[in-house]
Amino acid sequence: MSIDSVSRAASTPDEPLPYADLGVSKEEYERICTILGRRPTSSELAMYSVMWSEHCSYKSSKVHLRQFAQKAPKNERMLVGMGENAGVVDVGNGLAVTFKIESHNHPSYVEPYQGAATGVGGIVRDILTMGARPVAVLDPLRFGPADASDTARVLPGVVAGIAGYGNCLGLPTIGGELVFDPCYAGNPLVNVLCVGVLPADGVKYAKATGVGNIVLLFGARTGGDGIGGASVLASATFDDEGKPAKRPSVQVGDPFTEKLLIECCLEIFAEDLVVGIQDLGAAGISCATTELASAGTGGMRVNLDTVPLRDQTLAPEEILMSESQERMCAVVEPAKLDRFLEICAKWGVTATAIGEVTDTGRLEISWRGESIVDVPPRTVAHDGPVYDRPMRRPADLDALRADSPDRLERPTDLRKTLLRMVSAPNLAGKRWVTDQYDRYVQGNTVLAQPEDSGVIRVDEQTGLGVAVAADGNGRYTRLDPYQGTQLALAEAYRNVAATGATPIAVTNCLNYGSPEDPEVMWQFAESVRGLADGCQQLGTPVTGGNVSFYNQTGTTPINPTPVIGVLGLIDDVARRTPSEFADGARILLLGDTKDEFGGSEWAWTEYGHLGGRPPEVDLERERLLAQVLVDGAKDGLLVAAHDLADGGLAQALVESCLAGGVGAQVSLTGDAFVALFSESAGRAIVAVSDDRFEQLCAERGLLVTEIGVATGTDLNIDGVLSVPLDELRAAHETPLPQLFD
Amino acid sequence: MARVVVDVMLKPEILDPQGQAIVQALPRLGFNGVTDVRAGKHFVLDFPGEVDEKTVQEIADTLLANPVIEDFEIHS
Amino acid sequence: MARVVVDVMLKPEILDPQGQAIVQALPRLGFNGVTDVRAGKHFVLDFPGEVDEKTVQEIADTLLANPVIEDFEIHS
Amino acid sequence: MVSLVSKPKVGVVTFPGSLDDRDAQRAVRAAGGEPVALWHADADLHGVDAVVLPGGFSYGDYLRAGAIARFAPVMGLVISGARAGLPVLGICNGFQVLCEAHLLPGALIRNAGRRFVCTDQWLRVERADTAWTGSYEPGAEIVIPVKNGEGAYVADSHTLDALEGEGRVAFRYLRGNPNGSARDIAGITNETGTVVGLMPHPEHAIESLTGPGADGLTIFSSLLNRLVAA
Ligand SMILES: Nc1ncnc2c1ncn2[C@@H]1O[C@H](COP(=O)(O)OP(=O)(O)O)[C@@H](O)[C@H]1O
Ligand SMILES: [Mg+2]
Repeated sequence: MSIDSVSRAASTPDEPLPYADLGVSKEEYERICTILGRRPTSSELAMYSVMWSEHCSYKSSKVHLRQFAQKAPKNERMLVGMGENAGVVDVGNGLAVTFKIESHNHPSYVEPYQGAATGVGGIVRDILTMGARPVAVLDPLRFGPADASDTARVLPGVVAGIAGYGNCLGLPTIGGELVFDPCYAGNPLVNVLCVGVLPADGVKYAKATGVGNIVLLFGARTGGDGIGGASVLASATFDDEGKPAKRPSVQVGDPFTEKLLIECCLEIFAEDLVVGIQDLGAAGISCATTELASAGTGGMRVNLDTVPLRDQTLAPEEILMSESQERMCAVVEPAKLDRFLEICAKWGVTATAIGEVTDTGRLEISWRGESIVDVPPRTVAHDGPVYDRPMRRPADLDALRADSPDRLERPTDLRKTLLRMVSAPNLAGKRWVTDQYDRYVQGNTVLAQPEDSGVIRVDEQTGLGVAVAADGNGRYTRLDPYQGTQLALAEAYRNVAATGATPIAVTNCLNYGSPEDPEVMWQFAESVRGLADGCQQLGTPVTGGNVSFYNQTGTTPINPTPVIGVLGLIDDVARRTPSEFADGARILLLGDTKDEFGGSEWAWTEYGHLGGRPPEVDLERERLLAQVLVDGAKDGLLVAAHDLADGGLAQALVESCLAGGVGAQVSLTGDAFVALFSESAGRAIVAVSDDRFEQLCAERGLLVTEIGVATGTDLNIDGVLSVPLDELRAAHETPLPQLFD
Repeated sequence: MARVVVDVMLKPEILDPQGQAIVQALPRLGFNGVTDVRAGKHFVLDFPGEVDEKTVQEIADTLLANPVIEDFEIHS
Repeated sequence: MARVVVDVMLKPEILDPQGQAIVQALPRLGFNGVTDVRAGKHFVLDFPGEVDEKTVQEIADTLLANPVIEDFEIHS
Repeated sequence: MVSLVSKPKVGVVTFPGSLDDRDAQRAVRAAGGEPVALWHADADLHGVDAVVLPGGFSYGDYLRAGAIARFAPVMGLVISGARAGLPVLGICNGFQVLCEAHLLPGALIRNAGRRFVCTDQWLRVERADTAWTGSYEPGAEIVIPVKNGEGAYVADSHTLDALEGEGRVAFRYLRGNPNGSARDIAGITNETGTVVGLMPHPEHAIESLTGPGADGLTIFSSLLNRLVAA
């Protein structure tokens, strides 16, 4: 087989290359030819194709995502913003925290266990690359109907994959989501959020600076797995039968190797042995070399023959595109090389010099003595195509909004409604899932699921900690992407505050259908606008995120599903607020309740109805509520707090009673159905032991209503319903085991 | 009674972390000269009467092996 | 190059949850008539030259199988 | 002989893939001891008075949990030390290593439910006179997290009968058996009460801030009380 070298490419300008099969359009191909002044070699085409794919280049989303930076509130804490592997915020005490969400949706549909496992692996390496020790994981998950046979295939595999990988890495899983909706059948959403902690002056960057510095590949060997995954698997629409339209190329994760990589890197960082570092994710070596080079001195020379291979038959194009997991690329000064290699050897990590930094402004890659790549790295990594795609408000949106839930018959027997609601798959207890996750490892988990947010201690001396929550509601976003996205932001923000932490930064994972569908593009643009405006208003900058397009079957997209992650800060984790009621505490409702059922869990569970308008969002009110919750926690005024979201007050009361093992005696004014099941935003319940918190609310102008007291062994709502806790617990906790055991 | 054996192995191009861990451990235990190890699964199925080859094939394909990443072999 | 196979099975008196789960799943998938399933491991070892039977025995006995709960069989 | 001025030194072994090693060190410190990090490749035990084999997935647990770690160089020293009376505690993966190393009988296999389980677990302390349990009340009922995928204790019935007969079951699961362990066994000890292995994680129950309570701390303080008294 002859090598398609640079000189051969120059002398065979008319040789056709299968660019279309690699997902490269004719215009894009011509653009590559213009950049290079000749046709690309097959290796160059491989690199451009993966790097210019939607997944790596954000070509359809870029024009919108800019708003996050443009509208970003000023924030002194932000050490690293969007654009790097993950954003970094200063949390004081010489420490910084980095966090980000990633999706691994399509791979998890094809091979649930490995898809989800490698999803964890990928985001963990992003966090590690920033110089941080990964300290926690959250896993927002969405599947088709709970009783669908394909859900029975996908869900257990996904959960086991996350558990198998995360547990083996020693990362506590402290929260997530579990949502069922027919729109995710064939398009499960597997998003993983990872949090890391690093010294504030220890941020690492993906840059190859310093002529003569050595480029090393370390970690696992390169194999044929996942070839084309980035451009083919990760962004190809599935056909109508729900089978992958293109041949799947599955990656298998090796968490043990990743664990060694983590410890090895942290030791290397501690001794300040790298100039730059980049993880190998989608697009593997193509991505790492071009990104490192273009962010650095500008040039790099790589000898591809030196790459340690698992499969000796790999072609250079395949080596460049391989997505083999558990690999990193570092740039090291020659004087530090020996020590670098010594640490790798200590951890049993294979490390190989594959090239060096140059000042030529070119990335030059050779193979078997021939030059096979000679490109300006920036053109691959950053100057990809940018599309301002056409947008159109969905044709059915007006009809959908006009179909208000007001037409649905409201229940008279609220006891029955309550029991059906708390056992609906979306509201039922999630222990079948979450008991598979190690929540304790590292010994710093202060709160974990089913709490409103996970809380991790980051400084054992002072008790400084962070809280993280991730939320999304595809039904709300379907009805109104702008408002729905702000509701997701508001919910995550509120969840963080409910545990006593001050929200300081935002990450997001935007899961949508095809950007080539103008209606999807409109949903996307509206969501981004909503999030950017919302973050500006709340004063919490977006520090990073991820976009996943092409989540659709045939021409039917999923409900637009932005998942918003919020990071909060808590000075002393001993002051965190749990959600469980304690016997004798008085229960207060914060905020006011309107008759809001559009997109609600009640309309969905009882009638399969999705229509009307989602609840109103008032971010100023959210901000006030959060401040009161945080200040109340700081001053030790709160026994418990729990935010109200899906399923409304009823769900929150049930959860706090079950968590505390105590009943409640509650009396409500007005329409009991609305009071119990409306999903009005900006609300929480708290439990208190004296009246100081009410005074605080009065001072701040936050509406507070005493609704009852935690006591006894029943949930008793005056004149409405009464259910023994045991019955509630059975109704709440048996559905998932019944479905998936 | 009939007994059928189904061996399930990761496809050759798929990474086998377990096999790799074993290969690397062997020299430390003083066993040199093993160049590669692949780890798979071994199922023994008992049938009361005679065995229908096609049924075993189907069982292996749907339940015992994950055809996305694994191959299997049947031995009766 | 020589290839040796080592099959490792839980001893018959040790409960095999994986095998049991498979037996129970089969009828639900429409496969009737499998009375028992035992799940074990299947290792394929490559040696560069010829294989010393005793070495394989030792490898299986010390590393691949835990004699407290498992039996093994070697097939060359 | 432990001097009274210096704190007892408790080694915590880190194998490649160990996860709860730093947690075990923290627990030793909380109980008043001085944790000493031991590396799997170490050729000596740095004069420690006791050793903890922590939880985790040594070598990925890829073959069998603990199977490869058991051959680490440091294990040769731990095994000979244990035979000579050195107190050794194996937690979860460490328990699996102790069984693989034949310092304790039996083995740990895949959970009966075939899933990883992480939950706060009730236990009864069946033996309150080992090196690691001496400060518990006999029969104390405690809560400690379990988190394992291969935590079902198995042994032949002869061995189980012997363990019961000799009173070598140190901890038993109460109010539910999380993994299908034979006779609800959560932890066992050797004949002399110096080597103890258990699946639950006492290092994750040393304070109510980060665990279900502080019931696990007593395991570490039992050891330290014993060492100081010696
Ligand atoms: N897949 C999951 N993994 C881990 N934790 C989860 C998962 N799904 C839900 N949870 C946790 O269960 C609890 C309840 O979830 P949810 O009702 O969505 O919370 P909220 O409405 O407060 O956002 C939360 O603590 C959440 O983090
Ligand atoms: Mg909440």
